[in-house]
Amino acid sequence: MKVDARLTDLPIVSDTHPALSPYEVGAWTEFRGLVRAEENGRLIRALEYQAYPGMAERELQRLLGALLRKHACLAAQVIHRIGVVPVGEAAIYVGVASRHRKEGFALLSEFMDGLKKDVPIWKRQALSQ
Amino acid sequence: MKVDARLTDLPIVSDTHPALSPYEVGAWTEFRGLVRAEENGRLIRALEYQAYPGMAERELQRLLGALLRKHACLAAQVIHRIGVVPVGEAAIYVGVASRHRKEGFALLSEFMDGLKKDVPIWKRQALSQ
Amino acid sequence: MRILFFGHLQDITLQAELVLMLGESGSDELWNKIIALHPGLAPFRSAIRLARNQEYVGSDARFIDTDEVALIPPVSGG
Amino acid sequence: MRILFFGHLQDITLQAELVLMLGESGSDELWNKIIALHPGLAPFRSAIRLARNQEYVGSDARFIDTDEVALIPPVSGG
Repeated sequence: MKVDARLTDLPIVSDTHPALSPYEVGAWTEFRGLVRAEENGRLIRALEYQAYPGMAERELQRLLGALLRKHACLAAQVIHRIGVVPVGEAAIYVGVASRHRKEGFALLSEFMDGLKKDVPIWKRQALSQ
Repeated sequence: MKVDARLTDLPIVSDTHPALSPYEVGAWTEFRGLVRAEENGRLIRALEYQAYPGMAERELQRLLGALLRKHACLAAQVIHRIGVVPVGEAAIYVGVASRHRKEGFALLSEFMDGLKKDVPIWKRQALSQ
Repeated sequence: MRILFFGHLQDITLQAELVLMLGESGSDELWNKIIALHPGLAPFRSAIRLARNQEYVGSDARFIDTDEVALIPPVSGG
Repeated sequence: MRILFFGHLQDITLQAELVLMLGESGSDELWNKIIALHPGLAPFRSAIRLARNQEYVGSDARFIDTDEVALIPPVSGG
């Protein structure tokens, strides 16, 4: 079981493939949350994210680790971008390796719900076009 | 709305990003089904897939198009590999662009269920190690 | 009409396709003819769907000699 | 103790952190002190969770002067 959780202030570059034995991984599910040009009805050029450093990574790690065990997945990676994220770029990346697709989909969905409840990261402001 | 469905007998190379306006896409969800080294309890080095060409693409297109409309997603791509697929490589790739994550996750999950019911593609044989 | 076999059905028929001249016929007549030629298919009939010209059809379908008919056993893609 | 403000709370406090010497105290005492300094936080109190040394704590938590205490407004990552 392998969990990787981190913040970055650069464009997100994910591992391209689970660094795991191919004996077990049958499903590789990835999600990117991208910044949309419209935020609350106005056009923006970027969103600025803020995190509570240390605690944010710890909560990401805790949440991902708990869901990995709950859904018996094999590995997961989450990268959240902090600072100014231009429209069209990813604010978050999540990748899950699992034996079968169902547990990977379940983990991903629950992870995103948990992220939006407990991980101390905020959309700080929208930068207008 | 954009749907791309195809078969390939080469390693799958997906579009790296939805070729869409960043004004709308807030979620980019991808799934790869990988060939596992264990198939029905024995070790294999590859799976061989067979398709009914023409009908397989048409069913993929129909299924993906119907789910895109149902879940109001923006674009989707599916690529299924045919022929010998070595262990660790992807037999299928699905990518979905949507405004929000929930409709993308729903589409992906229903698409895979539908694929395994209606799309004329078969695991033809497992090649032993 | 061209009759196409896929998946494990090819292990039974030892052929990927077959050409029949039946005139217009219903699915029972078609099935009877196919099973007469390949009796090993009989146990799988209930699990096999028919496609006519690359579209699934129901048991009420009619077939003509210019049709391409495929026997579709349970699929296993992905 | 160090008190950290995040998200829109920084727009109210106009500071990211504050150092208080309170001695051991409960969360009500802590809140009273913080709101005395930044009355604009009062309307948000019920929506704010407290973290002590980077762990969420409940309303029964006790704090000492070496703690790092964060006021966590509703998060909005992802």
